[in-house]
Amino acid sequence: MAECHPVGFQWVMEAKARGATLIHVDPRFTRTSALADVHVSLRAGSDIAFLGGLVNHVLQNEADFREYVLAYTNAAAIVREDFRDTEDLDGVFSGLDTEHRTYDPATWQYEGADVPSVAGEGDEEFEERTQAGATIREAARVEAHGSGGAGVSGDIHTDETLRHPRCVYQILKRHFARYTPDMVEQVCGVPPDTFRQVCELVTANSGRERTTAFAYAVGWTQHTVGVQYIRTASILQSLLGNIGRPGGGILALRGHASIQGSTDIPTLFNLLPGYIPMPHAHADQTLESFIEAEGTVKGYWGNMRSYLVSLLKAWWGESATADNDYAFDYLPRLTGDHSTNETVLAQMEGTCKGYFLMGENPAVGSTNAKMQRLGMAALDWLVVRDFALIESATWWKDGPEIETRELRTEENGTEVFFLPAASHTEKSGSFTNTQRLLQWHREAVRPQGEARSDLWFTYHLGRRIREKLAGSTDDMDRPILDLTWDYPVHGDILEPDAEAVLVEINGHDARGAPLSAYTELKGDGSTTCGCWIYCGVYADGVNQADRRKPHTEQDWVAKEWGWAWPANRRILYNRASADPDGRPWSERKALLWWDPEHRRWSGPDVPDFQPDKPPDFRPAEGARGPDALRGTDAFVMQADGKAWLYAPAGVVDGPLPAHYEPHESPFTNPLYSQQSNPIRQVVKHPVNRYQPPGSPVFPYVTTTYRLTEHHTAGGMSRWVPYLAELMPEFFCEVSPELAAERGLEHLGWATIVSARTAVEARVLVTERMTPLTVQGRTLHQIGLPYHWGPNGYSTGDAANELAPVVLDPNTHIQESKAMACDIRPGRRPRGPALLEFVRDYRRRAGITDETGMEM
Amino acid sequence: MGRPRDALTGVAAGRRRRRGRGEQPVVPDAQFTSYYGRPVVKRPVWRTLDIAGYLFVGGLAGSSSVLAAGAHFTDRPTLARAGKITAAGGVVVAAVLLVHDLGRPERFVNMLRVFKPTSPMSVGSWLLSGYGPAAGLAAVSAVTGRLPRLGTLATVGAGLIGPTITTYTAALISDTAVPAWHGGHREMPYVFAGSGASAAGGLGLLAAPVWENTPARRMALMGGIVELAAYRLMEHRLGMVAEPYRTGTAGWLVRASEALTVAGLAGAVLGRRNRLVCAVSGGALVSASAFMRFGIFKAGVASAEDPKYTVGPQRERLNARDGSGIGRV
Amino acid sequence: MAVRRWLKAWPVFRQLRGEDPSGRGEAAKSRHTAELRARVSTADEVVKSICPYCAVGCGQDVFVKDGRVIHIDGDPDSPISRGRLCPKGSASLQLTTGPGRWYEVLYRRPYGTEWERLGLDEAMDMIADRVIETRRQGWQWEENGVRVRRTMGIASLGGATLDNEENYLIKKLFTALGAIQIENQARI
Amino acid sequence: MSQVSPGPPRMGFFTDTSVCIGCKACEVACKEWNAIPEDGLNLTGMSLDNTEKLDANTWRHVAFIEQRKPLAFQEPGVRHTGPVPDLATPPAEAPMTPMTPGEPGDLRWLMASDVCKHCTHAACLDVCPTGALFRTEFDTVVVQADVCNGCGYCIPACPYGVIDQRKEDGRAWKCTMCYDRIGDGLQPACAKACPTESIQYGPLDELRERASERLDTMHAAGVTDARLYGDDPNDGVGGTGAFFLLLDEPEVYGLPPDPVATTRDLPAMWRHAALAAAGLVGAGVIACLRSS
Repeated sequence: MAECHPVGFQWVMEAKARGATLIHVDPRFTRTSALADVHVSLRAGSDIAFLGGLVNHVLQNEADFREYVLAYTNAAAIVREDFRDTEDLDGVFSGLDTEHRTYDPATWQYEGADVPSVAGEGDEEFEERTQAGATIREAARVEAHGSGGAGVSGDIHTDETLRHPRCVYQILKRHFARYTPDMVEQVCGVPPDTFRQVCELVTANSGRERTTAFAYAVGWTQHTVGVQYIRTASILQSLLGNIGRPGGGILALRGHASIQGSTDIPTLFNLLPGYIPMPHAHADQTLESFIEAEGTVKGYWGNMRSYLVSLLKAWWGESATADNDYAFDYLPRLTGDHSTNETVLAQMEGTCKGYFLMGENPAVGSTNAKMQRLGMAALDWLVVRDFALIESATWWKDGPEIETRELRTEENGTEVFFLPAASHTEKSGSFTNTQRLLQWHREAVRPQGEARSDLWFTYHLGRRIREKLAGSTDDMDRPILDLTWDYPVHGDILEPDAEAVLVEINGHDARGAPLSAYTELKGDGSTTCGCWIYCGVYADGVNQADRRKPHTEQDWVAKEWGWAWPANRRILYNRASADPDGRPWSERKALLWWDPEHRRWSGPDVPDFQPDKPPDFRPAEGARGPDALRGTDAFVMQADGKAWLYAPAGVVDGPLPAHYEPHESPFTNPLYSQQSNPIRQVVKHPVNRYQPPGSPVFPYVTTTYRLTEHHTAGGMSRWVPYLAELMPEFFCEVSPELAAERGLEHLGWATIVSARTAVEARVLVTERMTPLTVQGRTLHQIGLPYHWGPNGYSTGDAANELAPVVLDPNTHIQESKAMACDIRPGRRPRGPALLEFVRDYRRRAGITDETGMEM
Repeated sequence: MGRPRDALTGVAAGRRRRRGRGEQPVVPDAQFTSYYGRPVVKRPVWRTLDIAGYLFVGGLAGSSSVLAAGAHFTDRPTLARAGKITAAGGVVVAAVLLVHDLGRPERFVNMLRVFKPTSPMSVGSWLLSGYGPAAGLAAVSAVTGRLPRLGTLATVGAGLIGPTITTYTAALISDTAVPAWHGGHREMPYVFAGSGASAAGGLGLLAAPVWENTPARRMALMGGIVELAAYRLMEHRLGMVAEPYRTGTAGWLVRASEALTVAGLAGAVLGRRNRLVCAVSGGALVSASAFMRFGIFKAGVASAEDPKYTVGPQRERLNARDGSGIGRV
Repeated sequence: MAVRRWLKAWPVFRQLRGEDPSGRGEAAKSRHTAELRARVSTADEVVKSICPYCAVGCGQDVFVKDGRVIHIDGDPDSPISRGRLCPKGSASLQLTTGPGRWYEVLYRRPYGTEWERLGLDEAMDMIADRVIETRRQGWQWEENGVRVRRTMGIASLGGATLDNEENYLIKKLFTALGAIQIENQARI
Repeated sequence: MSQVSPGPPRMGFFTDTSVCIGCKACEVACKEWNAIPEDGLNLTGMSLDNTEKLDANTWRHVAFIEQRKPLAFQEPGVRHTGPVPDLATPPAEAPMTPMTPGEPGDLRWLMASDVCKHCTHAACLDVCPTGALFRTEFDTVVVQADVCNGCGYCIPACPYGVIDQRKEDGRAWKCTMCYDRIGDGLQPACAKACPTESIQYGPLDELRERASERLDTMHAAGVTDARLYGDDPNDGVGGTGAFFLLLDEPEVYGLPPDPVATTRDLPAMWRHAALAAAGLVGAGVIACLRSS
């Protein structure tokens, strides 16, 4: 955090100044470790075992916050009799479909619950024909729960004593029993006394009076089991009562100014704004049947119709009527995974012919960078919008494949447009930061030359397309011609008015007045809203994201700075900061409480709860939506109002996390005979060959990471001299022991090799890298900052050349944080010799097109 | 601004084994410690030819003015004229060297913007601006024979300011953090005065006929002996910081200088009746002076480049002062 | 008069007058120094902004003079950052106004070996044509007999430092075009 | 002088290295504000320090020191067993990032942002012949770029090796404590940016008080190797306007352990120079005496 979010780290220092203990778990001793009380070095890719060990410690010692657990989690829920855990099936859960590499989650459900078909309402014939069940799961459905859990309904059986053998608590206890300190040492390389110390610190700092927070970043997500990493932390934090309370939580430290915003208002294939899923192809699908399948009965997702109809009204205005299902049919449909790496395959196959890159540099920033470039090389046309001539714009001229002669410039037919982009000072708009806070930045100056904002580009591109298609009677052009696309423009460059777009996102009522909360949205077409969770950002006709009341003039929650979705609440699920009766668990940690006099929830934060629903509220029979939740159902976006220690639905690779080895690991899994996530997403392709597990040819583990001085793939730092000079070139970090073993010299060159290719880096030998003892043998890890590429002021090979396309089945995020590799002294071969060099490695490791494809 | 920070890393929790509170052992370092061997002080950015050259030329000129004045009043016209011309030529060369070494030569007049007794360079600039015209006038008068009274006055002036030109440069280089210079600040003026005198004498021997060169020989003798003695004293006082004077280019230059001085003096004394021997001896002395200045310059630069010469004496001083210092050197 | 003014400005004269005898303080101050102001103090405008790098969301004050950004400083009012910036945030002036920026449209024709210049207007027109053509070529009404109403011919991958409003228009436009392969850094 | 109203208090920096996270925001913020040239790409192998030193183009420099020493009771989580190679080897020739030898398994990573010390007795200022360097009303030491003629005297005069000549420009440059900013009531750019308040700016008296409290707290907590550097008005430079809390000996950070303003010895130098000059006059007289 000190490395990548230094300004956020000031709050960690504030906490330390107040006596907080800081534990840093990272393979490397970083600038964060330097300031931590305890640094735990562990093997990259072993966090589920580590966190699972913590969960086991809590359960074995009954160190959970029992009142919280009983009131706010699903610990008491009883799971179906036919559920089989990894304990029973040696590492897999019941429902595994080995043919299609998927799970049927039906057996994971609660006893008594209805089991929703994954594909929505019956359409069996279609499903049979297309295996839609599998493809829908492929469609990253889990992310549709970015603002809440999956659907569960029915009469759920519970046992408040937590003694029922099939209650969640007991299942959890059995499931995690094998995650002992010894096992943690075997898997993670963490000595038992260090691990026990972490256990004691975490449990001692959790409970009624104290809270523990977890902060993570892509070190947890970029794995074939990334979602389950975070699930494990969720289980731990829920058991310890650390969710919904000040100083608690699991905080995603996101690395881009609006990466949260780009999932809220998603440029993601599987989502519509506000985490509404993109419709999947079904026969005779209607708006009604879609909502039936995707919405939930209880909780705020019960109002999905209002959200979706308001969105369709925002997009197609007058053309969206009750008669035409509010133009629901205008939405294109998914038939499986269409995520970015699938798109690359589609490019190489020739299906996808045109590609827009807007502020993204996959030629060095995406996994298996060669595959990304070969995808681009197969395009008809490519549009690159960025500040500078990034690698994704110039691969046809000077990319690595030109050097290896895999591509020849004069034989490559891709048409490339490079359009310079405007910077944040040259346009107005909002960023959504890592804590869901929308903050407006105002245009300070006009962009120079032909630089333009992406708002300008998208608006004017749409305008031109609409003009060119005007008069078309082809039904395929209706959605584009009926689109509401009349934003006011200003200035000599005709920049669209970003605030007008924000107004549309916020939505308005039938009279055109801005809405102030998503609770005002209607499903009858009388309201519009471009993103329901952002509804209220323009409440009272005021740009709430542009509020800038100094923090010195308001309380610590600072509600009048910017605007957080939903409803400007700063801590989600903050009902859980009070006990079931509505009293804060502790005065020190008071955030929200029930005020019986005014019959309202009160406190410094905006309640994440119906503000007048008393703690003793019991829903009426047959109630739906939020009204169906009890006064103690703190987790209002969940269908049952509970924090899920066990996920009966919604996570495609299991209701509980289990430690699986990384796809490419030098070790076998000591916990189960199932080596890796059985339903991890693999891609069989000649440029994406995998390494076999435990291969002595690739005995080391490498992990990629960021440095304080650079930003992601370097597009915003390698061209900035003041930053480039601070970290002038690509390097790798290795321990003195590894350096001795492999003959690496400090400041010399090293070549790091995977089954895909080899990269060269300068060597930094440092004791901050430590060898670990894993399964009785010494493991060396290699640190690779991934900021570089051949262009720009500061240059170097791209670490992403090494990474394979192998993905988490929930999110389709690649595993680039734990890769097996080899390292040797000296520079890598140049030109075609590089290809031969890597081929030789593949031969030695016995790699074929089937390697790594097993379940 | 804010409050005092109390974020004490590792205190709230952390390693419990090994040692208890307040018992952190200080690991004694067997070796000298520095930041990756980087110099602590900056080496002078002055160009060797410019500034070591200036130290030499200024010393020669200033001392020559003294000798010239003496010769002037004791009726040794050739010696006097040679001294005056050397002084005037020297001061012109010196000024050119000084201006040439400036980062912004066009701003050389800024040297007279302030008068700062705390800055030997400022004092030197003012001295030079008095000495330059005097030396010039004296020389012009001597060569042309015109304005004899003014010439005499200028000769006296130059003769009186000249010595300061010779010795202020010792203060100039000593008044720095360069260990090999600053550490020798007491002896350096005598080294410079001696070296200047020896050079001026040498030049006199070179220029004057045998019947006029007695003052030059005496000047050279006195200068050379003082120079050698003061230098030895300085070396002794510097202790380990004298190392740069003995090693590398500086060591070679200083040894050559000493040898040339001894040889020059011997020649000047033993061959005093032979014009050629006198001239060669004079040349040796002039070169010796130049070698000495270049050697001192180089030694200073070398001492600044190695942090041990900065840290070592300071650490010793600290240890001696409070006795409790942790031995690092 | 001129001589007197010169004399009064001459630090030696000021030294002699006793204001600063050693010449190390007031007397040595140049007129330029005496008139020195922080350039932010003379800015025409302070524009409130947010750092474009990571998702902490530090507040920035953008100082503008004569239509140019002259400095970017941390916004002390922000409850998130309290005026502080990391090295990247601190470099945002150079990011936005430095030598790394490119301001011209470039075009590489198929099989071309070099970049060519192209006007922005022409480029936009050509891109619009490509979109229309590729969309028509790759149009699918159905797949496996089920309505999909889409094109698989066009994809987009966006960074995550784009504004919400930009993302909104991108999603809206491409969805209306029937393109579904719209992705961003969040998946990476 | 007496009729002049008292000026602002002496302003300074207190750099508490125990909370420095080595982010280098100070370096960049300084360069942005003062428009200092970028100075080249050089991977040094000195831990994560690729800036190396303070010079004309670097007015804040973050030092990184890896040591086999404990940081109070921190658990560093590393498991090395072998000896550490000779630390006197220059980084370019060293087999690893040079580090202080100690017990295997101990590790601490010190980071410290160095800056011009703005000495009470500033040698650079004393020796400057043009008055380009001057003492401001805040008792800071500033070079005036419009006056400096690049004589270079200040450079070897500084006991900390701070001020330096910019090659392409000829003049001497160093930290001004953002004289233009503080004159307008703003914080210096580095202190403003510093995320963890490792760099604190304020009236020197307050800072010294704060620092001494901080030191007491640290000592009480058992961090016995914490010490202040530059806070003593009786040291060789009369105390510094920018002072530090360090966790090891100053030389570990590249700082001189007992710096002295060279001009403290200037009176002696003048005396000796005058004596030597007088001697030279005497020598001239003796040399020219006619033997009777």
